[in-house]
Amino acid sequence: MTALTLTDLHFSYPAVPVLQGIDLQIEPGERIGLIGPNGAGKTTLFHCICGVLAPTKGSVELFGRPVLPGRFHPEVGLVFQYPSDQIFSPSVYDDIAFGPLNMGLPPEEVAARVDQAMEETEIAHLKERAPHHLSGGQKRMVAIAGIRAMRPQLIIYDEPSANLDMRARRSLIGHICASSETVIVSSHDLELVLEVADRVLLLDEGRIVAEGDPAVIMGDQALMLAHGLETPHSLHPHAHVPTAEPHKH
Amino acid sequence: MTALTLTDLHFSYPAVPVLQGIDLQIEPGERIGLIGPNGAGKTTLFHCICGVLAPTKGSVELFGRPVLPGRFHPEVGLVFQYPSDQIFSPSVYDDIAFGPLNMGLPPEEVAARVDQAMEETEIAHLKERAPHHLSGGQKRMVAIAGIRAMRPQLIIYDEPSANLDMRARRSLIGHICASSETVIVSSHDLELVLEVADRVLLLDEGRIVAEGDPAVIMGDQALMLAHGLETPHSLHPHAHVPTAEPHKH
Amino acid sequence: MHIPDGLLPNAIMIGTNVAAVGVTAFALARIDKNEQRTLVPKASLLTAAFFIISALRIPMPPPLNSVHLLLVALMGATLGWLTFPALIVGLMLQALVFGHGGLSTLGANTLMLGIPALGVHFLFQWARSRQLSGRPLGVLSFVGGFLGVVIAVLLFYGTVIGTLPAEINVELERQATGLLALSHLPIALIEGIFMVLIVAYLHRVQPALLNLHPKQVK
Amino acid sequence: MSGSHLHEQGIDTYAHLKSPLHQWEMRLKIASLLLLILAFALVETVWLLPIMFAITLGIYALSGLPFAFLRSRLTVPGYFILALVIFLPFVAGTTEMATVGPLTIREEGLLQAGLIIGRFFCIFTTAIVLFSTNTFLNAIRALRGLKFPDIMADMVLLTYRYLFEINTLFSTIRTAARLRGFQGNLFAPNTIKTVTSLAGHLLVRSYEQSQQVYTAMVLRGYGTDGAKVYHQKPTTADYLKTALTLITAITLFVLSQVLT
Repeated sequence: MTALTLTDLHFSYPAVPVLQGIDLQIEPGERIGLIGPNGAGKTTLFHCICGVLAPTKGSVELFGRPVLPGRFHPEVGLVFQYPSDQIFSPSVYDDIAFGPLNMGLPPEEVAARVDQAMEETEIAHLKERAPHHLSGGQKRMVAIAGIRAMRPQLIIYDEPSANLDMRARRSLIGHICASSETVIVSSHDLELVLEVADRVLLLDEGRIVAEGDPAVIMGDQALMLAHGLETPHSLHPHAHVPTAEPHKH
Repeated sequence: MTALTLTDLHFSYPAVPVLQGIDLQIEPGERIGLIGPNGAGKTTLFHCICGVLAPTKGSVELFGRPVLPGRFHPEVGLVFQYPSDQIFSPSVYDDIAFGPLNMGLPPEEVAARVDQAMEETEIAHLKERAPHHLSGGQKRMVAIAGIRAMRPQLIIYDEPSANLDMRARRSLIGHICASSETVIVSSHDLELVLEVADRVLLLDEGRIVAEGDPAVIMGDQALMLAHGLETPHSLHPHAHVPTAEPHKH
Repeated sequence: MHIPDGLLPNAIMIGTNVAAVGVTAFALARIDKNEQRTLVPKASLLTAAFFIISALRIPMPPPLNSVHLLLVALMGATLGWLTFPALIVGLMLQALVFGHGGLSTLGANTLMLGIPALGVHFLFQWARSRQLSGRPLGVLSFVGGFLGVVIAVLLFYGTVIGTLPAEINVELERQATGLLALSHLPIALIEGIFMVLIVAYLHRVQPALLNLHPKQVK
Repeated sequence: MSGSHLHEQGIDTYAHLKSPLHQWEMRLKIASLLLLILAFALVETVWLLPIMFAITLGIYALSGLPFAFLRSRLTVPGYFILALVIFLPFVAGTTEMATVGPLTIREEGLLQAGLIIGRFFCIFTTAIVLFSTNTFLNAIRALRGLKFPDIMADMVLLTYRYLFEINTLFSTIRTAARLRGFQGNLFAPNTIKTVTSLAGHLLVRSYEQSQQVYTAMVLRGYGTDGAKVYHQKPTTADYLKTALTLITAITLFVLSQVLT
């Protein structure tokens, strides 16, 4: 059984095609990196996988069961790009308990899950704090804990390192690498993708235009350039980046 | 005459020291990179330079004249981290015209400046658009145009590449490198700092702990690590990054 | 719940507009000019947020099916006197951009929501002076939220029914107004509970929001 | 639980046509049409309704706005006012006109209902012409020229600007809540609590953003009073249109006083 199977997935807004036929299989435990320019369809893809959007054509199957749009699927968790879009409760504890409570779990189970999620993300000391007063790195971890407490088998991270400083980014990378769930990470931070992903997908204009070993795909300068991307420096040690293009006046 | 002179600059919130004695001279036309962990005091420093915050001690001098807190100083422009906070008018044109109008310029001059700023940032086609319909990269350029239309001699960019995809980031780098103003760029994107800066400052805990040639400062692994930073990959071609630290459970 | 164009007789239409403009001018005059500027973005973005929240439908049992929050109490507690300019701006946008409400009845609609909001503002000022928190603040919030709706509803139906031709039986008018107000009791209850919870939320997360009151011109 | 769906279509869609109403200097147009609206609102006799309709429809036809647009804007508020006055012919008045089953239609009530609906139609339609024959931004600019206080104009612009942004934010937060199992069920005990958290969060975020916005505005000279608003100079045609409208409004007012 695959963790995720997408079959001929299409999604369009009226007159605007976004996803144009995506076929994909992800094995349980795999860590997938998703790269591509803004507007390639990454967020739409995630919303289809989570059942927020109904595909206009094709299907989404999660651990052998179809994803029904509009239904609650606790087996998949989405970590939003901006943690403030995701954390809204008046305390860290309340926020992490939100998902488990909605799952209808008994109170002891909720408490146990919250405690474990806080421990995994190393934020137990923030328990009573208002999320609004935390640093960017702490908010990110609270958002992740809120997802983890639902014990999803697939976690999707949308630009997880955005607005993090290096310490927070490093601990995020550590966290993702240490977790055993199936993971999809979309990021413009290609060095991060290189560190966490087993396999990389290049999405552009609603299609997967390349997939394979991260070092191979991201090391392919011609391919990367053709889709508005740049080879990460760590794969490209000798030639220095072109200095900025001459600016037109 | 220097572009910017900071003398023993201090700033504290009640009982919380943020800037703890900053001395700095920037020459006209220099491009400065400012690096350091979150909470180092970067944004506070910028607000002192622009006259939004009054230093608790020390002074700020801009092109030979003291910065008076609370006054309008069109000779310095600050590009915010989140463009949506900065583009506050309902249309792109109105937004860019806001600064020049407040400078009391005659209408033809305002129009000429807006047109020029839009041309420099290549957004003339967005003139009539509503800001909330723009992409992240377009918003960034509109925010920059709104600053440029005031013709500041010093432009400060706070995390300019945050949330940009690579195409937008590349054109931003081109834009910064092509401009002739004095520039300060603060960023966690060290590769960007390496590309645009002549000189780099490392700020931590409200003090400048190191300054000098970007490649030398950012290439100093021990120094960088001590302040929660990592040497950028392009300066560090042979040793691969340590794989993520083992995660504590 | 908006009084549409065309409904009000001359005297009421002119009177409410004059009164609303007067109260707004008074509200603005109480704030010194520099303070006004700092308050403009706050009041504007909060007005936008109130606008969005008030459009939210909260599910209810039939026959109501869903209700909208009126938010008058919350506006009063956060914006104080600025509720009046905020209401004029919000209602103007509502009339112009979305075609709800009316232009000639802007004053009447502003007063209908602004009067209870201002009442709640005074209630909260008293609470601040007593440094109320916890349960007493909760009780006060509930009373504010509940009465906010009741007063606004009474003003609305009072105006609508009271301004209709005098040939209608006075006793019937009074009964109809009471009955209609009574049918809004569930909404008032919901709004009271909402007010308790949101005041607790803001108190914890961003107390400055409950204390936006500008310095007054001496 | 569902939220608002803000639609921008309508407001500036027809702002760039070239009708006599589009080409009327904004300050004069606003002042004239507002006076006309006032004259409509002050009419207290049904006998003037045909004249009012003629004036209103004439203006609408001149504006070049499609009638389908008027219909789409009228629907919701139209039903609303209908619901408010529908009972009038049955309860108000003493002169019985006809009997429908158990109900008696009375003349005074019928006339009153007609008057209210007529006034509503004319005011509403004229307001649509007033604000759809130019961009919203130009209308606000012109309002400043008519001594509408700056502070209020600034508030209108900022509220309008951030309305859409905050709406997007709200729907994002609601999606996040749904993805963590929030159904918005009436009978789920946490529904009202969650709605409150979402609303509170939105207010806190808006408040925090407003502080950034304020800083950004000050850094670009907000409050320096340096800005001047420039208006185009009215032409003879502008003055003619204005005079014509004013005469119409005054005539209507006088007639209404005489007839009442």
